[in-house]
Parts: sequence; structure tokens; C-alpha cells
Amino acid sequence: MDNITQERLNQLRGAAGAKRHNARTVAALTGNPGCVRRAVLDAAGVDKDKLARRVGFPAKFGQSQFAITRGNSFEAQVKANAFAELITLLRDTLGLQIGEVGQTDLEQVGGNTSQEIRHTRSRQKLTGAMTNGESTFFDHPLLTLDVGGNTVYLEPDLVAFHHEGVFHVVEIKSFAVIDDQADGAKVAAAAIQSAVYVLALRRLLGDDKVSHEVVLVCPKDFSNKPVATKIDVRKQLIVLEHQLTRLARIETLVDALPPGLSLDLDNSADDLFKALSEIEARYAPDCIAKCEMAFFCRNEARGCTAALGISVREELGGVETVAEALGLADGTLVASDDQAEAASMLRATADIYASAAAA
Amino acid sequence: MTAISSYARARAVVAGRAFSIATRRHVHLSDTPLVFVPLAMAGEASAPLAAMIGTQPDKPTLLLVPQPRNRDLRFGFAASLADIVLDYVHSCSQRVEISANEQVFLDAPQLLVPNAAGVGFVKLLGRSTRYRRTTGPYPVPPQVPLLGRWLTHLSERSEFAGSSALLAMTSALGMHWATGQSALEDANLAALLGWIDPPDGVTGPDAALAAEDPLIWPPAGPSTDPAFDNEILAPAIRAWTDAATDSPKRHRALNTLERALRGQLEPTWQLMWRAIDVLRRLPAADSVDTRWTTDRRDFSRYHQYVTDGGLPQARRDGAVAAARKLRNLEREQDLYDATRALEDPLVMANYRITGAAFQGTVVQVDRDRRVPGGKGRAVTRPLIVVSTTDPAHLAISTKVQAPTRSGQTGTIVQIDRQPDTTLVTLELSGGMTAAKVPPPGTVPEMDEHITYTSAYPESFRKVELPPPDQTPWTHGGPPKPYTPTNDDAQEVWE
Amino acid sequence: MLVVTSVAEELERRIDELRAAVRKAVTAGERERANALRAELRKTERQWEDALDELAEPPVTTVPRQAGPLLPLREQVHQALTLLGAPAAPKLIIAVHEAFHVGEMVPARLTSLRRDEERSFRSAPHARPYYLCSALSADLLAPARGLLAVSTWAMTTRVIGPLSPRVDFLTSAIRLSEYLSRIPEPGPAARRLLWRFAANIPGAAANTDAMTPAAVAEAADAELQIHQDTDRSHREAAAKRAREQLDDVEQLFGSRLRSISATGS
Amino acid sequence: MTFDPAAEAERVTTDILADFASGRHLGVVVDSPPGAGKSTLVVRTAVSLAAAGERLMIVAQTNEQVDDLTCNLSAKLPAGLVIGRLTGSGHGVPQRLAGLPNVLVDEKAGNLVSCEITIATAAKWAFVKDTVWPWAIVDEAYQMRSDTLLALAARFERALFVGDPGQLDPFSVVQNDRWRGLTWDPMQSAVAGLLRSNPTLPVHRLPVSWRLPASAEQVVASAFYPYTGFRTGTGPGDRELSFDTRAFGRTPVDAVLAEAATSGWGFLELPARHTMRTDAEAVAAVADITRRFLDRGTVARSGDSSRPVTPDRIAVGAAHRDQVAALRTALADLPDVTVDTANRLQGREYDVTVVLHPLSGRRDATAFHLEAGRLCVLTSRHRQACVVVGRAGIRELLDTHPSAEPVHLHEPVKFPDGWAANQTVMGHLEAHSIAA
Repeated sequence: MDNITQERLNQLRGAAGAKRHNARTVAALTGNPGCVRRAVLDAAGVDKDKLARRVGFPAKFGQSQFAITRGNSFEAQVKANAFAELITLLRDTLGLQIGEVGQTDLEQVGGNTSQEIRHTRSRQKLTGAMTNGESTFFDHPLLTLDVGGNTVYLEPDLVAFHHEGVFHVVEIKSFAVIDDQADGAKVAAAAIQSAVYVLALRRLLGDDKVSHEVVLVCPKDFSNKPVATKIDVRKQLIVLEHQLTRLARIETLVDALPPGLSLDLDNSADDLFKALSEIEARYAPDCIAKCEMAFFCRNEARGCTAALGISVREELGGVETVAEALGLADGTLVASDDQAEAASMLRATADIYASAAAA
Repeated sequence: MTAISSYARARAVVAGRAFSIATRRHVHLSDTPLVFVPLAMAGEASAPLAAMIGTQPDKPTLLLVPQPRNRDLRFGFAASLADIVLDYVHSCSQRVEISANEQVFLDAPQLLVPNAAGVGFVKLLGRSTRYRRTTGPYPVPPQVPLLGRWLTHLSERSEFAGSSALLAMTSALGMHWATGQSALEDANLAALLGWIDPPDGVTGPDAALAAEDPLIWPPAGPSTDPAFDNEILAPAIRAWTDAATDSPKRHRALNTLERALRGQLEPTWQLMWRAIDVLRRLPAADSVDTRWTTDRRDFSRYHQYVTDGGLPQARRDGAVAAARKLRNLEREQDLYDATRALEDPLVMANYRITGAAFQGTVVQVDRDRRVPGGKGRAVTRPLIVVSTTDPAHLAISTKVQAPTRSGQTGTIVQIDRQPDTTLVTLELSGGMTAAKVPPPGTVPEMDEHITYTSAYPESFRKVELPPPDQTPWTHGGPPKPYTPTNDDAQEVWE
Repeated sequence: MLVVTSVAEELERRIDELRAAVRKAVTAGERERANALRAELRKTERQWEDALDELAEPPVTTVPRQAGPLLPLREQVHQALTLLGAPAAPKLIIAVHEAFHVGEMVPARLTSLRRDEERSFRSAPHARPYYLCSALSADLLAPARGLLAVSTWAMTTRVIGPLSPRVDFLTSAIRLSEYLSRIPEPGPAARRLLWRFAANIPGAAANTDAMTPAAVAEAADAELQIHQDTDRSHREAAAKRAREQLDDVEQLFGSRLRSISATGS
Repeated sequence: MTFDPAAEAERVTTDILADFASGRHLGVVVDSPPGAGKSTLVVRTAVSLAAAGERLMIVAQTNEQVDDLTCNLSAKLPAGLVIGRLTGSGHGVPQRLAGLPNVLVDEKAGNLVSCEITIATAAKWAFVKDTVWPWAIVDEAYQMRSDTLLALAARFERALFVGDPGQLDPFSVVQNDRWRGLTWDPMQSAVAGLLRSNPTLPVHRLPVSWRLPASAEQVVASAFYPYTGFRTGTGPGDRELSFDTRAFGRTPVDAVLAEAATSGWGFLELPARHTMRTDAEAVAAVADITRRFLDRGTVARSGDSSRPVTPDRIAVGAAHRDQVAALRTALADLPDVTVDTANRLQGREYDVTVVLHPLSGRRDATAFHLEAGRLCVLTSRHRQACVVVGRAGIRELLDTHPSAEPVHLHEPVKFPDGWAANQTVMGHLEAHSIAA
């Protein structure tokens, strides 16, 4: 993006260091692409979690240490003993050849964990793999992806290179696959996240070098035994690429903001509150599960039909506020021409509700 | 969402309290429901942590697993839970009646959990226990696999529209009241009930807001508040694990755990019983009993099956089982939707708004009208005209019925839309006896206030499916019959 | 007595308050406050424990969970590594130890172990018959993440090329099988350990009951044949570089990354 | 080399017949893009089998489809052969079939044993017992649910499954994920299930759409048949609309007619607004356009044959029933114009279609609105031109659509993706857009 925009964004963020995108936040671009507030805050690298707290609406998704422990120990387990369990799994799911067991550790470079060094090395090793075929498993490679003009570092759990000349992203998650089924929302989240990695890999190695089939590794049933399932992420890739190209529009969004707008976390809660209100949000109830700002936006959206759920808004004739809807329904509000149909529908609903409730 | 519930939500926002979307109760409530509030450990697939269970508000039993990662302790939990559930199941199988020449118990188990996730927990717990072996590797107490079958039975039954065998309280309340918040937020039992039945002097929205503070209202489970996990549960579990067996330290640790978990469960336990009272205040709809009979029959059949030593439910449906189940689910869904509307004007209201039904006044009756019938001879086909202000989007020749006159079908002959009213002309057939002149009362009278709907229960003809062992090639051929394997039993639960 | 009880109750109340307070602080994101409260909470909990100890009848003397270790830790690790015959991660070393000996190993102490060994070597090189050292990554000759080795092993054994982890896994499997077939009554723990290998070697064993050490060794060797030569040449080249380029300390504990240019492979 | 549609289509058809008749496969699947001669294939296959003395059963989905097929068959059937039309109880004899000499109509399969060809709806077939036919043809197989096929699969030994994968999937009133990922998931389409259980069955594709004009080839193929595509039988300029009367002034309606006449596509863009589904303005616009086509004396030329576009050659399509109700009222004076939902327009063909865009005036797009099959049906019924009416802002709506569909393990990803297909179609329509 152009420098002016970058400048505006830095100014908006203020003193605090920029919070970098990661696979999860990039994936979130597809979650509510219509929300200007989220787009701007993410582009500016504002710490939404802190911000939400400062304005008095803390997000409520803390993580239980039990879940974290479980996640880590499961990944450690499937990778233990030179990927012993993974090798067995991938021999089945990807048809790895018996000779394909080579492994390269990219989590650190000779004790050095700086992102630049790790990325350079990851690049060398991954591009090298296609020529020398030394390694099949690349542990925690560090990839980059251009997100709205910023370089974002991404770190998949594992990338597997197959002798048939394609790389496969391997995602290790600790939610269970029970009788070959898993929580659709969790799988969807894993899929879009993996798609981000696939995209980053493709930008590095070329589209035909990276499979659109990622391998999801989860605990089987109620055991710790891992099971691998291939997931086709073509749809996720379509959406993701579309939203990434749309990020260019961040410039127009930023231009639209009042000059001097600042979300510096050191500002008073009041100022932050006011400043936030200047940036338009697109609140829907399911934001609560997805976005740190949700409770702030929900409070703001109180009295709007959208806060009751998008299908409710639809049922209420797409009218903006609850007051309007009821006003039109009981006739105390005069319908503008473009509200005429909504009004008559709402009046009918009100009449019928009254007659039925009376019965 | 429907137009009615959406409108009611809007009203609720302004009024600060929930609005009715049903005038009658459409779920059955047993005199002694088994209320079950489970908690699970985060990050694990159905690792029970604790539960409060019982049939009486003042006598809950608290079960807990001091170290949920310990497999034996989990099965200990399952065993104690089994004792309670199986006793309850047994108590339901005491009195029988003979209906449609089969033995049907007069009672059936009814399990009430706080929310949809609770139903999911029951399903998983059933799945994780029903294949356990009582001998060989990893043996478990005999009642555990039995528990698994019953929990599985209940959760499968709960997939049927109108079944009350296993209810999520949030859904039970949600089908009778609309709140001023989103359906997503209604999944919080405390919040939902806060809108429907707020404590004195508190408005719905405030009650709902308070319900979101885990310190005031702990989550209704099965997942716990992360802060509780990290700050209280984890240290308590560690204390218990580190303490030597039978040491005073361990006893104390157990007490701490018990106090902490009781504190998380009790509020929801109270909510559950409050919710039950709220629901009991509504008069039950007529067909609630009929549907409960279906639940009882299903229970009786499965009870018999278990007694005869049938195998545990398969992991997944085979092709034929799946097709049959889908058909049954669809049949019960249609039946349920239609009957609910016939029995409850507020439910019917949804059909009136979409124009699939209409309510109005009879303004014209041609009672003795006769037309040539199929085999040449004349048949009685009265014409009536109903004047309505409802949208009434019905195509000509659509068949409709009146809730009050189930035996009789009307066919839309003409719809005449006038500025202030719509005149619907109907040709009636059936419900008039064979007499040339319909006996009085069999045809709607002038000025009668009447509702007609195009959505009414229709007789289903049951499709015969091939027996599983003759599954055709189009569906992968006959499946291997399910036989329990060692894997089932050895599948380590940790 | 009574007094003490009331004290305990008082403390109990306080503990509940503190717990609530901590959670409030956490949800509000007030980290410092939360930590302060936590500290006080733990203190109060200790006081409570003490108060109750006074109440409690003299605690039943409980038997220590495990008999104390018979050998010093480094000896035990050395034993495990010698059995495996290849560089191994702490997790595996612990598993091996617990499969054949009493007494548990604390992972934390294992990680510090390597540092102690390095310190001791630097202060008095070659003073001990062996040191527990690092395995070296073949390309950078830097310490390979999380792998322990024995200083007396040949450099070719201690350097890790791309294929080496699998090769070492198979080698260890073979040595473990042989060991098991030698000892009269391998316990369940030992068999469980072998199974963890067998389960991931093609053709090693259908299931736990059917598993025989001989078959496992045979299957492992079959796959080993496929990787061995490439791996050996790789390791030898790297070992040569190590001997030429590294000083004594580095040869045992690896070279720190010097410059990014060194990352070329 | 140049593409000879007729020859190509003939080649594929003979392949199909040979493949099926060879008896080497229990099943043969034929995917057919819109108007690629599906029913011609069905008739031809049936006739050739019957003529060869084989007995076969034909399965279609609706009574209307069954009666259409019966008529076509009866016309093509060699003398001496008889079609048995098996009807539901109380269905009576469809008057269309009453006069046909070589058609027997009966409620009982037992009374039709003498017939070489027996034809009925899938629903009816599910109740037939005992008899087994050596051959079966299943028409519109993608609109049939897998559990329906299960109920009647025992009736035949081998079957030809013909259908259009681009149209709407079958649906159910119940929502239940318990069968997700199973190859025999009863909720999926019969063909989807069939192929998952029998991955080796041959799948043929009819390569040529005889219905769609050349102007529709690129957009419809790329939006709805992304991995297979198809060609149109006619080339650029082979189809053309002309008007007897000239447009007076340059009203948007006439402008969009002109655009449609020359390019085969027209998009009348109403000012952006969030509306009720039954957006009165949009409904009026659709009605005006339809009426205008008739008032202007539209003539449709295909090759060198021309004919006037009469009311029965025009269809008006929408997504929701209430929209259709509103449109019918608005077009009450033109009873011969077909006005219906996408579901009921499946498999139909017209010269001109006028469509109310499913996303017009919507604030949020639901899965229903985005379903690829729905848009595919609406934009692929025409021989000449398709005019779409919609509010401005559909593109933005798509861009800001949150993608949150759950993903189920072992469930094949279905293409085209509705969201992507909508993007493609809108992208195309913008080039033919006229502001109202």
C-alpha cells in the first residue's frame, strides 16, 4: 500500500508496536469482510484485545490451560521419535514411498530463531527439496505472505514433500475425529488456516508445486492415536485470494477516516470510545465468537435489528432499527416510499400476532 | 427464525422482557424428569469433569473426576452415573399398557440438559462407553456399557422432531418465547431465562448481561470458564494429584475440588428447575401426549431389545438404516410442524403471514350444492366464501383444512382481492356423512370465525426398503454386519 | 481447637474471595494485579493447609511413591542411551529408563544436565570417562534440537543428516528388540515401549499381543537397509567437516551459528 | 481443426449407447449441460433397447417429466411396441396420453407386464415389488435423492443415469449431519452417491448445448461447469432477436431489450436499495420487460428459420415463492407466460427468459441465495436471450459475504462454489448493464 496510507495507519495505532498478522488473522479476512472497523484495525496492527479492554468491553475468549496443554502434547506426540507416527499415517494417506523419511528442522537455525534467518533457510530448503529430494518433512518452516502490502510471517506445523513433486501442508489439531466425523466449524477453521499456508507456499514455489489437498491430523475417537484426513481447500483458496486482492481497498477506507483519528492505547477510554465510533462496524451476533471487538460493537448495535441476527433483520423487512420496525408495524411511524412494502408486511405481522396472541 | 418470532424479538427489545411465540406447551414434561448438568474438561473429547444429576430439585447428586486425564477415574465416574441413570430407566419400566398389540411402558425416561452442547455431551459419553468390555483388556464395571447404550438411545431419539426423551432446556424454552437478543445469545440458559423470568426488579437485558459474567453465572457447561480452569481448577487438580493417596492433603484437595465444582454447577442446577416451573405453567398442547406415547413406545422397544441382549448401536448408519432414518425423521418433522400449527394460533400465525393459511369470517354458504361426481351420480360439495385480511397467497385448487374441522377438506376455487379484504371461495368435501343434505354443524355457518391452512398432516405411505443384507450395488452392496471387535474395547479413553 | 477451626474457616472465606478477585483481574486483563492477588492466594492457601494440619490427626506416614534412584541421573541417561545406541530425545530416554528401572526421571533435570556436562567439560576437558553431549546437525554442525548423545560415540553416530532421525529410530528399535529378547521377563512397560516402535515400522507386528522382538528387529532392519547407505555417506561427510572445523568443545556440544552465510547447505 | 458440434455429439451418443448396451457396466452416468439433448438421448436409448426386444423401465422425477417422456417415446416407438405408463393411485389418465395408441396407463405394474417399456415417477417406482427389469433409464438423476434410488434400485439390473449436475440439488426438511461423509449419505443426489460407492463407473458428458446461444457458452460454462465445460451447437450470429416495432424514445426497458437482442444478455440495474424480497419496483420492472418483449413483436431467428416470440415462449424466473406470487399478479394479464421458481423451471426451455436476481435488494446472502444450481437454472433456460433484473450492489454484497460454512470430513467438495459462480455471472452481466 502507499506510504500515505501506511502513515495514516501508524498514526492511528499510535505508540504501541504493530500487532502482526498471522495465519489466524489472515484467515479472519474471510470471516466478516464487510466490517470496515476490523479491516482498519487489523491493517493498522492495533492490539484489538487490549483496545477492547481499554474501552471496557473485554473479549471473552480466554483459553483454558487444559486445552493448550492438550494441543501441545498431541503435536509433540505425533512428531516424536523422528515423526514415527506421522510417517506411518502419511504412508497411508499420501502414499509416501518407504524411502521418503528425510527430515529438516526449520524451527531454529543452529540455535538461532530470528524470523529473517529462519525464513531465508526455509526458502533455501523448500526450493532445494524439489531438486535434491533430500527431505520429505519440513518441521515448522517459516513462510511469508504479502497481506495488503505488509509481509506477514506464517508458520505451518509441518510441510511434507511428496516424490510426485508436490508439497502438502500438514495441520495438526487436537480436536477429536470420532467415527470419521469432526466438528464442522473446527474443521472449517483448520481448512481456511491451512489454505493460508498453501497460498504462501504457492507464492514461493509455484501453484502446481503445492497441493490443494492438505492433511489434517487429529486424535482418533477418544484415544491419542492420530488419524489423518485429506481436506480439499480449493474453495477456501478462491475466497482467500479474492479477499487478499480486495485488501487494496484499505486505502479508500483509510482516506474516509476523519483526519488525526487516533487509537493510541494511552489515550483516555473516552477518546478511544469516540475514535472507535468513527470507524464503521458491521456487527452480527456471530462476531462474538470471532472478534475481540465484538462486545463493544454489540453494545453499539443495541436497538438495531442486526443485533438480533441477520435472519431476524430480514424478517423485519430489512429495517435498520427495532424502533423503526415497531413504529411501522403499529403505524405510529409514517413509512417512506421505499419502506412501503416493509411497512405493510410489518403491519400484517403485528395484526396477526395480536389476533393470535389474544386467542 | 420466523416472521412471528422476529417480530416478538423486536417487541422484547423494547419491553425488556421475552414475548410468547406459543400459547401452549409443545414439549412433554415428566413428573420426575432426570435433570443432568455435565461439565467436561477443556481440550479433551468428552472427558467428564463433574456433573449434577437428580430427579428432585433439593436432592442433586454431585459426581466428579478429581483427575479427568486418568482413565480409571473417568470410568469410575461413568459407573456412578450409570447407577443413577439405570435406576431411573428401571423405574420407568414398572407399569405397562398394551397398545396396538404391543407392550408399552406407561413411563419413559426424560433427560433434561441445559443446552445443545449438553445433548452433544450425552451423545459422546454414550459413544465412549457403549463398546466398553467388562472383561479382557481395560475391563469396566458391567453397568458402564449399558449406560452407553441408553445415553445413545436417548440422543438418537432426540433427533426426532417432537420427541421429549432428551431435551436441551434452551431449545425447549426457545420454542415458546422470543427474547430481545439473538438466537446465538439464547444458547446461554441464564441469559435466556433472564429474559423470560427475570428476578424481581431486574429487566431482561440486565439479567442477560449479568448472565454473561462467569463470576455471577458460571457457564451452563459442558465447557467451563477458562479463567476458572486456570485459576481454580488446575491448582486444585494438581493439589489432588500431588497429594499421597489417603493423605489428609488429598482429602482436603478433594474437598476443595468439590467445593469449586459445586459452585460451578449449583447455579445451573437451580436454573434448570426454574425453567421447568416456567414451562409447566403453560397448558400442554393436545398432541404432546400422542408424541410422548411415541417416545414411550420407542423406549419400550429398545428396553426389550436390550433385555434380549441386542448389540450396542453401530458407529454409523448403514445405507438402509440411514435411508429409513431419514424418512422417519422427515415424517415426524412434517407431522410435528403441521400439528403444532393446528393446535396453537401463535404457531399458525406464521403460516398466516406467509399466506399458507388464512383466518377470517364465513360470509357466504351454499350448503346443499351438489355436483356430478366420479361415477356419474351427484355428490355434495358445499361452497363457502371466507372474508379475510390475511395475505392468503394460495394458488387456485390448493387443498386446505380447518383446525376445527379435521375431517373436511376445502379446495380453493377463487380468490377475489378487494381493497380492504380478500374473499376466498372454497369447495368443501368430506366430514358431512353420506346424507344428501349435510347434517347441521358439518358445514361452517355464516359469520363463523374460521382458519384454513394448506399445511396439515397428511397420511404417509411408508416406502419399503431392501433388507440391509440386500443393499443394492448402487449403495455399495451389503455391509459387513457389525460385530464388536477388540478395538472397540481397547480404544483407550485418555 | 475451636479457635483453630474458626481460623481455618476465616482463611477459607478469604481464599474464596481471593479466587474470585484473581478471575476478575484476569478477565479485565489486569496482569500485575492478577499476579499480586495470586501470590497472596497461594500464601493464604499455605496458611490454610498449616491451620488444617494442626487440626488433622498426625498424618498417616505415606510410603514414598517410588524408591529413590539407585544411580546418579547421568549414569541412568548414559545407560538408556547406550541401550538405544543412537542420539535420543529426553522423552524417549525417560521412557526407556522407566521401562527397565524403578525411579522416575524429571524432564527438567535432563535439560539442565546437558549444560552441566558442557560446563564440566570446559572446566576440565576429558576429565570424565564420558560426557553426555549434543548430537550435531549435519549441515550447520550446530546442536540438533533436543537430542542427547554420548561423547564416546563416533562422530558419524553423533551427526544428524536428513535421514538420520529415521535411521536412528530403526537402529534403536533393533537394539531394543535384541535387549528384550535377552532379558528373561520383559515387563509390560518394556513391551509397551517396544510397541511404540513396532506400531510405526511396516510389517513389524499386527498388534501388541502378536508382537515378537525378533519380528520387530527383522522389519526394522528391512527398512533400515533402504536408508542406510545414503545416510552413512551423508554422516561421514559431515563428521569429516566437524573434525576439521570444530574445536574440542564444539565437537561435543556443537558450534553456535556464526553467520547467515553458514546456512547454505 | 474446426469443431463440428453435430458430429461430436453423435460420436459421444454412440459411445454412450455402446457402453450401456455392452452390459460391461452395471451403471453408466451421463452428465448433460443445459439443453444438450438429454431427453433425446433417453428416448433414443429406450427405443433402441425396446426395438432389440429388451424390456426396460424408465424413472423420472415428476409426473410432468414422465408424461413429456411418454409423449416423445410414443412418437418414436416402432409399431407393435407398447409403453406402460404407471401412475399413482387417483392420478387418473393424463389427457395428454389419453389419445396415444401405443400407451397403456394403469395404477398397477402387474397390468403392464406386457409392455416393452414401463415408465413412472421415482416415487411410484418405490412401491413396485418383485418384478425386476434387465434395463433401466433414470432421468434427471441429479434431482433424485440417494435414498429414493435405494428404494427402487432392486427393480433393475443395470441402469443409465442421465442428468444435469449443474442444477439444484435435492433437499430435505430435516437438518442432520449424522450421515455426513458416508458414501451412502441419503441426502445427497442419487448420482453423487452412486459414483462414491462405484468410483469406476463410466461417466460420459454430452458435449453440446443445442439450447443455449453462443453468447451463453463462455459465462455459463465457466460459472457452472468449471472443470468440464461445454460448447454450444450454434455459433455467433446464428441466433438473433429482432423487433417488428421500433422503440419509441430510449427508455431503460427498450435499452435492455436492445442489449439482449444483440448480445443475448441484459441486466437492468435498479438503484441500490435494501428491499423486501417482493421488491415492488423490481417486480414491476420484470413485468414491464416481459410485456415489452411481446408489445414490440419480438421475432426469434435461429439459423434461417424465424418465429415470433409468443407468450408461451417466455419464462419469468425468481428464487422465492412469494416473489413468484407477486410476479404472477403483476403478469395476470399474460396467463401464457410461465412464471415460476428456479426449482420448477428445471429442465424447461424458452426463447427468452426474464429473471429477478436472487440477490437483488438483499442485505445478506444466505446459502439458499448463493446456491449455484439456482442461478444456473435461471440463467440457462433460454435459446435467445436472458434478461436479469436486480438492484445495484450485488457485487459488493458478494465481496462482503462472510464465508463460514462448516467443513465435513470425507465429504467431496461440491463445485461450482455458489459464491464464485455468482461472482462470475455478475462479472459478466455488468458488461450488459443498463441503469434503470
